[in-house]
Amino acid sequence: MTTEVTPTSVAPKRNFNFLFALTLVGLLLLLCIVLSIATPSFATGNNISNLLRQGSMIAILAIGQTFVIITAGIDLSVGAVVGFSTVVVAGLLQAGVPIPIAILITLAVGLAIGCFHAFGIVKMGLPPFIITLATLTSLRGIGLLITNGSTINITNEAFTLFSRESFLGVPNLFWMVVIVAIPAFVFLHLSKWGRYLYAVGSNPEAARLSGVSVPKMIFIAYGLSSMFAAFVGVMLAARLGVGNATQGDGWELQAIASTVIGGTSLFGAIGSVHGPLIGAFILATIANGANLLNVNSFWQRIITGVLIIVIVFFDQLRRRNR
Amino acid sequence: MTTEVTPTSVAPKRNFNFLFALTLVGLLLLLCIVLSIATPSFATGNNISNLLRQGSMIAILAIGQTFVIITAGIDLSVGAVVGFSTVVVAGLLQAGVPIPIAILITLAVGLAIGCFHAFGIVKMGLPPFIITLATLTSLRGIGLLITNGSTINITNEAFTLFSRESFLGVPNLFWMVVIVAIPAFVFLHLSKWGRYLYAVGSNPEAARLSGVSVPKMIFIAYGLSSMFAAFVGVMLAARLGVGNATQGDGWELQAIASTVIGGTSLFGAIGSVHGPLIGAFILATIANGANLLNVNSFWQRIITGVLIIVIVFFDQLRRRNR
Amino acid sequence: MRSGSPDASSNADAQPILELRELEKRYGFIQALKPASLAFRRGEIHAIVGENGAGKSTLIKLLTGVIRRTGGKIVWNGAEVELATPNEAIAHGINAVHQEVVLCRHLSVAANIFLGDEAVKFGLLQKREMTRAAQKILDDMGFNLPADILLGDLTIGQQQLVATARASLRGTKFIIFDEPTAYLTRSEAAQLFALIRRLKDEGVTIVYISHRMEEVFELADRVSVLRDGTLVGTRNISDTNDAELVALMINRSLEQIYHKEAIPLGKVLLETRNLSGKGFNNVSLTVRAGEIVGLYGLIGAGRSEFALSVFGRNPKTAGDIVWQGNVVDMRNERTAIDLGIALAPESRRDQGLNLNLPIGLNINLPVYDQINSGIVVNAGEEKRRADQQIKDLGIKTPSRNSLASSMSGGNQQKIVIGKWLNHGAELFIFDEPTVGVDVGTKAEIYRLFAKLLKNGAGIILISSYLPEVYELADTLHVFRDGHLVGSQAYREKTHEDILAEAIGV
Amino acid sequence: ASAQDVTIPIIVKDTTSFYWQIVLAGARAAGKDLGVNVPELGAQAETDINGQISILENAVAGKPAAVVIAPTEKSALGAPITEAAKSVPIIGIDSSADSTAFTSFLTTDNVQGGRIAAQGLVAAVKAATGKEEGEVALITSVPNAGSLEERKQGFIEELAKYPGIKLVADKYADGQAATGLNITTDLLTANPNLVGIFASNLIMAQGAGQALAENGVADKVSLIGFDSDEKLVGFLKDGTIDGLVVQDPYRMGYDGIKTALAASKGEKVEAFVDTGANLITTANMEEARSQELLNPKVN
Ligand SMILES: Nc1ncnc2c1ncn2[C@@H]1O[C@H](COP(=O)(O)OP(=O)(O)OP(=O)(O)O)[C@@H](O)[C@H]1O
Ligand SMILES: Nc1ncnc2c1ncn2[C@@H]1O[C@H](COP(=O)(O)OP(=O)(O)OP(=O)(O)O)[C@@H](O)[C@H]1O
Ligand SMILES: [Mg+2]
Ligand SMILES: [Mg+2]
Repeated sequence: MTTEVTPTSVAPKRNFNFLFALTLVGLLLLLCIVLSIATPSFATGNNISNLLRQGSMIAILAIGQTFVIITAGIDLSVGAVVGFSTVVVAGLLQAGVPIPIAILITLAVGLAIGCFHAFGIVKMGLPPFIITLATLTSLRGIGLLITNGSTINITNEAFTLFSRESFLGVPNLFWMVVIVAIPAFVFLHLSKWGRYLYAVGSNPEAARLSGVSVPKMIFIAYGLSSMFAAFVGVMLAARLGVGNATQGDGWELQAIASTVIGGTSLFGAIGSVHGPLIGAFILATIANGANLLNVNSFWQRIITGVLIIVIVFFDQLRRRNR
Repeated sequence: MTTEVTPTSVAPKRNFNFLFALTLVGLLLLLCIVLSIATPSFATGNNISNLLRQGSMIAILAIGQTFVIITAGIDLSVGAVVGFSTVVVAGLLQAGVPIPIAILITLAVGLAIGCFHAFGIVKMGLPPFIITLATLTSLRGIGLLITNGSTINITNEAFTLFSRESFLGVPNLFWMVVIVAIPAFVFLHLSKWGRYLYAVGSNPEAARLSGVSVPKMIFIAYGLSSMFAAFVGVMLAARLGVGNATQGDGWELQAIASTVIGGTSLFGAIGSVHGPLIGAFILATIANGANLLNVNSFWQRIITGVLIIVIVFFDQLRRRNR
Repeated sequence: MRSGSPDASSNADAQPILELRELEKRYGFIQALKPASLAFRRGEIHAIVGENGAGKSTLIKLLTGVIRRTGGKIVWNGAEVELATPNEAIAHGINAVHQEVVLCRHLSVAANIFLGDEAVKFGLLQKREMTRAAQKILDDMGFNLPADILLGDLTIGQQQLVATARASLRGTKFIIFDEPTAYLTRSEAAQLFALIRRLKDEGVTIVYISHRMEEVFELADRVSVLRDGTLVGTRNISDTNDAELVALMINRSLEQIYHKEAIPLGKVLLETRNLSGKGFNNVSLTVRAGEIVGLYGLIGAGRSEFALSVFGRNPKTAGDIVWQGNVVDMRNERTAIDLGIALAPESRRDQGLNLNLPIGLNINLPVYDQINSGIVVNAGEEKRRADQQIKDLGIKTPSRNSLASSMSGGNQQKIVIGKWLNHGAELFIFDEPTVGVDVGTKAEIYRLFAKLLKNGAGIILISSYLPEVYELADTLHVFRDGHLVGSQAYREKTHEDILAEAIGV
Repeated sequence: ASAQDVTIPIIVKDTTSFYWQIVLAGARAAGKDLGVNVPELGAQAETDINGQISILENAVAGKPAAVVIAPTEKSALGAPITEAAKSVPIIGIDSSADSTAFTSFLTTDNVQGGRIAAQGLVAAVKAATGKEEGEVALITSVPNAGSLEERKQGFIEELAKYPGIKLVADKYADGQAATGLNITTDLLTANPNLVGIFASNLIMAQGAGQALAENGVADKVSLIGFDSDEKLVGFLKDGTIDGLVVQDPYRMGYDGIKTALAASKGEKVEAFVDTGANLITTANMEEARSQELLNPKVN
């Protein structure tokens, strides 16, 4: 028997993942090209800036969500955490807390919420769906209670100005995506922690037998997801100039949809950082394009649904044929 | 080697499932007892009727959702199907179609939507999350387009009266739950189709190699879920006396929550008909009790979240200790 | 009963590397392992044998920190240890190749080999280094596997080899193999044995679990026997023999394992004409009523793919399937089942079982069409049929309602077989039917084969265990690289001839 | 029964909205002043008709002296209100319903509010560009919310009276300020000649105002909002928003409870009261009445 390695006909997944991301980028580009032709205002610098701003928040949520979904979990609370965080940061700023400290406290609150989720899952044995749904419900209540159903007006100009400005011609909000995505990429794809996340999602028993602390990875995944959501809350508060507990309603579904469009499997262990990013911007581009083309709002919903099917379908085709 | 089956004292799963349902019933009863003591109006016939009415729609959605979840899928579209169906049935009734035919057509529309989901999953290889999310988005658009964003008023008195009346002292709406739940129970727990559903959810490959037609079961599960949602749409149209495409918003989450509270696993192959039923009525009782106790609506959310955690936690405990 | 003499071997006075004192494990009311005391000597190969469900895997899981003991002590190198977590076991240099592959399908082979022990530089994974290192390890062990492929793309046998490579890397002092050859063919097994001997030479203590007696006698220095959770004896391999071990295991003697009757061959049931599909090419063979057609070959030779195509699971790309004289379009599994073909697939976890469902449901899954009264399933018949198979195959379970996942490996395999015996068919395709099945039950299954044949059925028996196909098959076909390279009638050639054909030397 | 035992629940459309919190604040104050126990109830979204019906049923089951309700949907709430009115007097506030069983009604005419918004927008456009012409847009928070549809109706009807003004976009959002913001920025991109926007509720006005500020076009594009809070008042002050149509929610809540108490005692009450809608602009915002409307005492 020969001991050399015979090359097999099975294509290595690594390359394939890369190609897969390319397809999605291709679909996004195609969308952009069609829109550039259909409407003159699409390909203007101003609109691209708007587009980048519009997609950035869901994109960051989607990245956090991806960590959780890779562990075969789900985080329904992110929208509520966004809303709650706008209240926290707005309240702190109005109380005169300096911006950096207000932001840090808000992120810490987010982290704490995520740790609570992980605690519920790991220690109390609750399904992720339930514990995050419960937080979703409760957090909105707490936020509404704090604000008494109204909005907290942020009078700190420096804070709100940030969301409007650009750096090197790119909106600050999009830079936030870059700032989050790069470490997220390193974490998920280049560090051993990322590998452990996949292992936990793929086969928690195998991960445990390999000495991976499954609870720790669950804490990391949910902690990051909620912290990213808190970060988005800060961005949203800056963009809207208010804190309001009902904001971010339904964003969890948008984030999960971006994640799944980006090729993440809800059964865990499959997913990337770039996929959800592209997924989020595909959704943002569809909305932007529909607005620019002044599509009737009702038709806009129908078209969004159809496009989601079409895009994911072509992706599936591509994946199957490799 | 002994060939006889050695009887052991380990409780067979069947009984255990029964016990599990008992616990949930126990929790529901506990909730009711606490509320009866806390507020005199809870245990009145009138209020119990209200409670039965209020829980009935989510209960039926939850049963349909259970079929889908047992196959390890998810149906996010049910809320939208409910809203869309109110429009369909209202439109038909206003066009002078007799009640039974209007209802049958609406149910058929529901079935068709479900089959479309199954088609997307089986033939197009789309994740259930994506195809049902897409329908959710599109259906609301179509419903709004049909009604031009307004409401269709149902002038057929016989139709609307039905939802307010009772039979043998029990509200008609709750009888609908009975009418749905009994065949659903027979289907899931007593017929071969139920067995096949579990098999598909547990290991589709093994089911397939045992001669189970996996695609057929997927069609059945999603078809039933959407048809149940259409049925709920008819009930809602009767209760509201209008057709309105935005109704039922967020009901998918409530249905899924009821299902999960009722012991269904989102990873498939675990679930029952009675569990989700009880889950739905637990949620309805919490809302009803909070209203009766005049709990501030913000506190109501907080308490609902906490109670969901507590209830599922005790369930988990019970399950683990068997 | 305990192995009496402290014993004859030369390093008798040496301190044992690992000692169990009244070690025990309960699952609720099930006592999977009754208090057992045993000492493993430094550098020995210690085999453990026993029936399905005897507690072998349980013992191994206790030693590797997978599950926690419910009583007793473990002494490692003279000091009492907890072994409460896998980490602790790894830290001592204890590792195992478990019976069921416990690896991550979504990660590459290299990632699995280094999982938990990644090479990191500046916080970044050294993926290329690890792939290279993993490839070298695999090559050194003589395993013909690429390190950069996803684990899920490998067959179970190949996955088992990856698990072996992984364990050898961590078990620097003590390695346990739980039925490592179940899915391996002779040549891969030979490589594994070479590896085990090399490890022994390096001073590693080996525990070897197998249902194949000849492997035990080929490898082991000593052997311990478990029966019903009780350690019934330990023997020096030189002081014992096949018959004694089997008698210890099943508490009675077994005259004959391979049950073969002369059954007259009947009509041709199945004929494949130049059948091609994914993984196999141009395969022509026939199966007659009363005949066992054996398919032998190395891992990945294409036998399973062939079977799946015949069963309608995978489409053929060319050729014909002829069923009782008629060319049939094998559209899907249902078509095959309705024609009277049954397939017990090779991977019980992936293809054979619905693990988180009750045994009874698993056994009856193919027959629910037949046992309805009206619209509901006939519950009495459902119970009767499940209990029948549990009894016939000696499936060791408290109840038909127990989940398949709580069964020992061999008992799970029996469920896969029982499912199709329950259904009945004219042609049975058994793909690795006796993987992980104990000797007593194997004999039972072979006897059941004879019964099926007498009733006019035909059998395609795919096995990587040469003695099995060699002894049982009326006609033996050898697959290599997806082609039929040799066919012979019953016992025309020797083991060596057949092996040579399969390897292609 | 002593006054303390008297319970009069108030059921609003959406407890999470600031507007309804002001209504509740008014009701709360009335409860304190009159010694009435006032449970504050309401659905969690304006579109949740079924939720409101359930709440009404539950409230009636508690045998209150009277019920004050703001029906979310005209026809759907009709029958349940008629049903409830069999056992208790029902006082309607804010919006109407298809029922003749109301003992009294205190409403603002949302259609009228929409008309006022249209007039305000045209005036603002004229002030900015000197002419009564140009392209305008409408942003509605969610489809199918009764009061928003009425505002839209009034706005479009009134706009038709100005031939120079063209409604180029009529958009629905999803109730989120960020969506309102995104829609507005896209409207500005797609319609460079846009001169005015009507954002027909609080949240949309916040989003639209923020978009004008973000794109620096507050001078060029006039914006009219509906309802008010601190944020919008700030926008009004700095000119981002040109006018706010405000109702008197506080009074609606206060008078609703007051009327209900009277009705429960069998006193004669006025069958219909219009609490009015007013346009507050940067110019008149400092007037005392404006200040009262803009800064209701919530607590
Ligand atoms: N998780 C579990 N829950 C309950 N019982 C279990 C569980 N795991 C194993 N058992 C029981 O413990 C007993 C011993 O099982 P074990 O897996 O050790 O057998 P084994 O000797 O390895 O058998 P095989 O040769 O079939 O692999 C069996 O009766 C089995 O059903
Ligand atoms: N999922 C897969 N993707 C790609 N190739 C595969 C896959 N599964 C099997 N193969 C390839 O198909 C060929 C035939 O495999 P098959 O499982 O039929 O072999 P076999 O003779 O039954 O061996 P084994 O004893 O491993 O089951 C092999 O080359 C194998 O690598
Ligand atoms: Mg075992
Ligand atoms: Mg095989």
